[in-house]
Amino acid sequence: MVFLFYFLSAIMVISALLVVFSKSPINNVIYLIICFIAMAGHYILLNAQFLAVVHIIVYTGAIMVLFLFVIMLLNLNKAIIPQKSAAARILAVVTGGLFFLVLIAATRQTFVITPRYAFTSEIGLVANVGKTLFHEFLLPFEISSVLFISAMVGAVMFGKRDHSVGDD
Amino acid sequence: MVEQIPNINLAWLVPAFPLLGFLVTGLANRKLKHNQAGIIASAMVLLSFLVSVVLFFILRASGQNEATVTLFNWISISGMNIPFALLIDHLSLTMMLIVTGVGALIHIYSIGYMHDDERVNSFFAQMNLFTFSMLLLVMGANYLVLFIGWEGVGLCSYLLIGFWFKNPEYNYAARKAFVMNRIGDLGFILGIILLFFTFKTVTFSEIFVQASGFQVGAPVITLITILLLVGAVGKSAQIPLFTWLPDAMAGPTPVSALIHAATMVTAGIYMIARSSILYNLAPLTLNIIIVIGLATAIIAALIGLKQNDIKKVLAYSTVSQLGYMFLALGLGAYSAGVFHVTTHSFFKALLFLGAGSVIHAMGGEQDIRKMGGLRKKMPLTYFTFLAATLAISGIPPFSGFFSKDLILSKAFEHSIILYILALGGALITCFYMFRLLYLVFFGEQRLAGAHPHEAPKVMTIPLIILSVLSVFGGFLNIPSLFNGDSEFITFLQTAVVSKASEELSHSTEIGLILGSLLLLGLVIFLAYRTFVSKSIIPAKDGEPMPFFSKLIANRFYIDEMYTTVFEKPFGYLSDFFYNKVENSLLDPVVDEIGFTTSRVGTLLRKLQQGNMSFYLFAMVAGILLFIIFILIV
Amino acid sequence: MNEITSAIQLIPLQHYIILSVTLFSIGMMGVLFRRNIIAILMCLELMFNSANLLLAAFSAYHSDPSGQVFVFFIMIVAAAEVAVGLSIVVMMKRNVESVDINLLNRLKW
Amino acid sequence: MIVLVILLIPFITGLLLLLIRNAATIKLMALASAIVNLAATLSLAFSTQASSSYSVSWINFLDINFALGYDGTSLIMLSLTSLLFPFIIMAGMKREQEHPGLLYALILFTQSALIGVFLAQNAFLFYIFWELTLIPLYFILLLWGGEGRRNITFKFFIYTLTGSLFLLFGIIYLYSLTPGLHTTDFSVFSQLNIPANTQVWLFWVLFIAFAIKMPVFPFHTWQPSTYTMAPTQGVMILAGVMTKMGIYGALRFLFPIIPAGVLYWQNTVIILSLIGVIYASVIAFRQTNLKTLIAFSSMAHISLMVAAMFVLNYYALQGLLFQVLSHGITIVALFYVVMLIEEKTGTLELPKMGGIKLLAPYMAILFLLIVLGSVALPLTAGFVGEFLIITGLFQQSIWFALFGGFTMVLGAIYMLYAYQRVMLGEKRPDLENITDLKRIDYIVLIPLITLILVLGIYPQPVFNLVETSVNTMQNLLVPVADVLPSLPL
Repeated sequence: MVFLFYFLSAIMVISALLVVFSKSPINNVIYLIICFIAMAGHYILLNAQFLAVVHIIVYTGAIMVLFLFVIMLLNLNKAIIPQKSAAARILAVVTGGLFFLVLIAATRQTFVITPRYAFTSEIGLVANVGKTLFHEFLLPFEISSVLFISAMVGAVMFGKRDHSVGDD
Repeated sequence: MVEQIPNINLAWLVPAFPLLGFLVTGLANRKLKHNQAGIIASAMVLLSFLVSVVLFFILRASGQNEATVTLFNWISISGMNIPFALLIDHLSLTMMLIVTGVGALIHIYSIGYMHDDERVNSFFAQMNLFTFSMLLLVMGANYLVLFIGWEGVGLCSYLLIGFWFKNPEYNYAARKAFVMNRIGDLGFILGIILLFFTFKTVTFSEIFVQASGFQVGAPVITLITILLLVGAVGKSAQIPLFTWLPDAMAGPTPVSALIHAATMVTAGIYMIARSSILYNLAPLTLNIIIVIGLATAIIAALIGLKQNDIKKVLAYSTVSQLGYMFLALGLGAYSAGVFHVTTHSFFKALLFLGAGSVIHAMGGEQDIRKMGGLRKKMPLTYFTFLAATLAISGIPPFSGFFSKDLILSKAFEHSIILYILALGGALITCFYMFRLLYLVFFGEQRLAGAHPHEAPKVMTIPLIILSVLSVFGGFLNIPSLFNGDSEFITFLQTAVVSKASEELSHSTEIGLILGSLLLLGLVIFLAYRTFVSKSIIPAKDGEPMPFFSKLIANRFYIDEMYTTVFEKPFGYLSDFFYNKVENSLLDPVVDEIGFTTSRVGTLLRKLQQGNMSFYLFAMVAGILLFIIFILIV
Repeated sequence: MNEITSAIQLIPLQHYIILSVTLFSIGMMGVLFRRNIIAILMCLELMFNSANLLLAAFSAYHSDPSGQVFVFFIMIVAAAEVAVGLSIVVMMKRNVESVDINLLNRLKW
Repeated sequence: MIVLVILLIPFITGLLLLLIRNAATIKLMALASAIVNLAATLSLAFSTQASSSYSVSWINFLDINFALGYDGTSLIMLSLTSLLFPFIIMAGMKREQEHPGLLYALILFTQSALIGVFLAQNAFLFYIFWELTLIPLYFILLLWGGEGRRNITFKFFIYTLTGSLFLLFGIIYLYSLTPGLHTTDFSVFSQLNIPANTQVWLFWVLFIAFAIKMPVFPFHTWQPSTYTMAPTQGVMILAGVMTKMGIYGALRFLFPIIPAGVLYWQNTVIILSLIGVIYASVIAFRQTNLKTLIAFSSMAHISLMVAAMFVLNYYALQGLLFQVLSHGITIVALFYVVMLIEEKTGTLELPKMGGIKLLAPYMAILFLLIVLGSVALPLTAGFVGEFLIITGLFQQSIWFALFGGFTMVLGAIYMLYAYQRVMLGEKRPDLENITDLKRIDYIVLIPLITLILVLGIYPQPVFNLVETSVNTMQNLLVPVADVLPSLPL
């Protein structure tokens, strides 16, 4: 099982790197989906079943499909955008690496700490999460619906053709 | 404490009358017709004079020497109590009588002299204001009230010199007078403040009582007296602050008579005489006064030799006579100085008024080279002028003889060199005065088309009264030599503490007098030879002259020197400050701070290229730095 | 099930942290690396998920379901963000005929 | 309670004015409000009761009260403000002005804010009112100003604001030093025992705002241009009251709170001020613009007051507070005459003037009287003030007194020069149509001149008014005198 953790982690990291480095948007989406599926595996490992399911549905099912749709609708795959200059790319890699180092350094102190609480397997179950969600976080939950609506309206507004421009 | 003298409170009336006159003539300026303003003004001064006389008798009857009349508390804060008080003692009474007496005569004279001027009402208002200030000056019971009058007369002098304000030169002269006086006043006020800190009061009587606690030559007293002296030098037109007085002749002639001969310019002498107790404690200052006085007397007399403007001659003669008064003060003979003030006010006022008559008669002409032969046309003026000339030259028994002789004999007591120098000055005075007399009244009339005529009565009567005073004024103080008992000096002794000096023996004095008389006669004869027998008329402007004459004629270039050394650099300094310091240094520095901010903004704007990638980099770099900072700290 | 839960306890929490940091850094690098806005948006999703993973891990180790609820909320926000973000991409494609981020250089006034 | 009334009358009237259309009504209402305010202030000044105060809790979590009160110093400043505003308002009467409602509302708002500054009992309130004065004044200058107003007003605003920022920092710093639950009360501030080393730098943090407002050399560069372009009423407020606000602030903040800092910098500031005296006077001599000239003259006088303030002995303080009043009155009268001259000749350039006395003799006389007040002739208010100030300076050093006294000489030089160039000389053909004063001009000028003379002849009431606070203040520096030698001088 421990092996499973490392296996999934390796898949995630590799696919994430491929998301960054492969040029075609379609490939990017596919690698990202692989990454997210591995992420769902991690959730299951953590016994967060509800999350795992939601993750698959929302991310892999909805968001990534949305990406795919957009790419296909706009026919983006053909028009491959030139990459940034070599210097900029090297700089990006260096910055990313630095960021990694710094974050590791920042969290290093926590490595020695061991969790104080007993590990219970039940908390990730739908029942527990649902209870917490609808007791403690009821108001944020409702407000998030407002957020959703406004996001939706916003997306529709953006998506509408701008008549004032009227050139195409 | 001395008991209150009955009726002494009348004293406030003395300055009040001229003030009233000022207010009436000033406020009702437009309403007054013809001579009304002049009559009101003269009446007020005359009333003042009468009150002064009454006060004189009141004081005499009371048997006391002085009385203080406190009107109200002017400044009264902790540790500083300055009442608005008047002091009536023998010195102030003398000065009051001179100011109001001579003042009244000059006011009356002005009725005639200023008759045709369109702003005659303003003139009389200002004259009255002057009289008021001058009375405050001489009556003030403390230095600060004295200072009020001191500045007040300066103001009136400014106004009256620039009375004909259409002429820019007159305005310049007025301003020059005021500013030079102000320079002196600065020293004066600092002296007053130092007095205040030394004695914790500025009231005369209290200071003089305390002064006895100081040793002769105490530094603080020396400093005080020097500072006060600066004020006196400014006001009494002594070297180095004398150049304003000749220029001040721009004013109407009665003004020159009243302010710049009889009263205001003697304020410095009055003040030093008033502070005699302090000056007695400061021998150093006295020596300075001697030097200043003598130098002024001689230099001004020399300049007077070559002046061609009738009023300028008189002006330099005034400066020179003031120098004699200073000499007297410096010798510690304060009463002699005040005595000379008195006689001088008589004969110099007379001279100026006579000159006014002449100018009036000549239709405004002031150049003596263009006059001449007026003796026949204006006999009355001639005789009065002659009397005054004899008086100023020190011919016995005219008043000037007594006062000047007193000073000369004091000088002789002090040192023979002083005596010789002073006598030399007196001889020069005699020469230029007779030069003036001869050029104006003798010979042929040189200005064509002028019809000189005798002035109206309102002008001649003051002349006559003044000439009587000039002639007999000296008898106020007949020295023991002539079996007198020096009444005037004795009278003043209660208020002025002269330095004790041994009397000259009568034989020495007679010798001195005879010697000087001989020399005077010689000088008069010389002047007669030059200007009457040979009818030499002074050279026109611009004609070549010997070096020394030229130097004198140009007043030793002192005016030019002041212009070059002070006035122009002041202007340059002003320009420098404004153009270089203000507009090229200070202001730009401030502006530069603003511009730098905006420039840095422009520079930083370059970073805002709008490139999203760059923004992202910047953001990440920022986060990185932030985390690193947190880790390190 | 129990097997899994017992096994997971063998994995120290810090491994999750390291994993999450790695993913976050890769996402960050991707954002800087790419010019395609869609790719950048995907990298953002990656970063979101690294945070999610960490929250879930802490939640599990602390036995507190709140963490997982937060993940849920983050998903909501991410969905909203993607919806708006992609509509912006559509807008951009329509207006400038490209999804190159370097063309969006008007953000300086 | 009455302090609140004084504060609110101008403010509320100002609000009302915004609703009125008729120009004459607006001016009359503004004047009425100013006169009521004057009456109220005078009732304070001459009341025998204990001082009135007003306090209501305002920002609770910062423990800041809306506390108003006054002492002798405030009272002088209040009297000055209330005294000058009727005249400032009257300066616009019978004159065409654009948007009178807004203008007079702004003027009254300024008054209200100024009064607030003088009444504030804690530093926070003080700061708020301090900044509040700037806003209406900014608009007065910007909207009714003369040539180049946009840049000049901008500079003025930014300059003073920058200074205020330091003040704010200083206030917050002091606030953080207060014990227990922090507070900004002046009474608590003055009890702080700030270490001498801190006071040394804190001095400049606090002083710079006041130095700019007064202004002290070399922080004065905003002043001449601002005065020159400002509308008459604006410049009257600026020169008459605003500069005094700087003095008041310094008296409130520096001496009680950081006496050691003051003592440490005392001579520096005095010397700076005396440089300012000479510098401004010398510059004034060659100015061709009448307003600029008076701006520099005002700077010279203010600098002398600053020197007096930092000498901080009894006479200097008495002189200072007296001079605050006298300078305010004189400068307002001066600017009124300047306005008249500009109206009649259409210019402020001295070379284009001359001979006005022939056409307008009464104006010339009144102008001369004001000029004399300004050059400190005895029996005018200026003399009493400057005499006491110079006395105070003398107590410190004779050199200070000498250089301070130069105002009297230099002032006479440039003021009389200006007077001469405006009024005297021959008639100019292009100035033929000048008329003499109108009734409204007399109504404004005669009381001002009377005040100048009355205060010069009988200054005692003012001395009595400030006696107590002067006595308190003069002792402020005494206890710290021992601390000082430990500082590196």
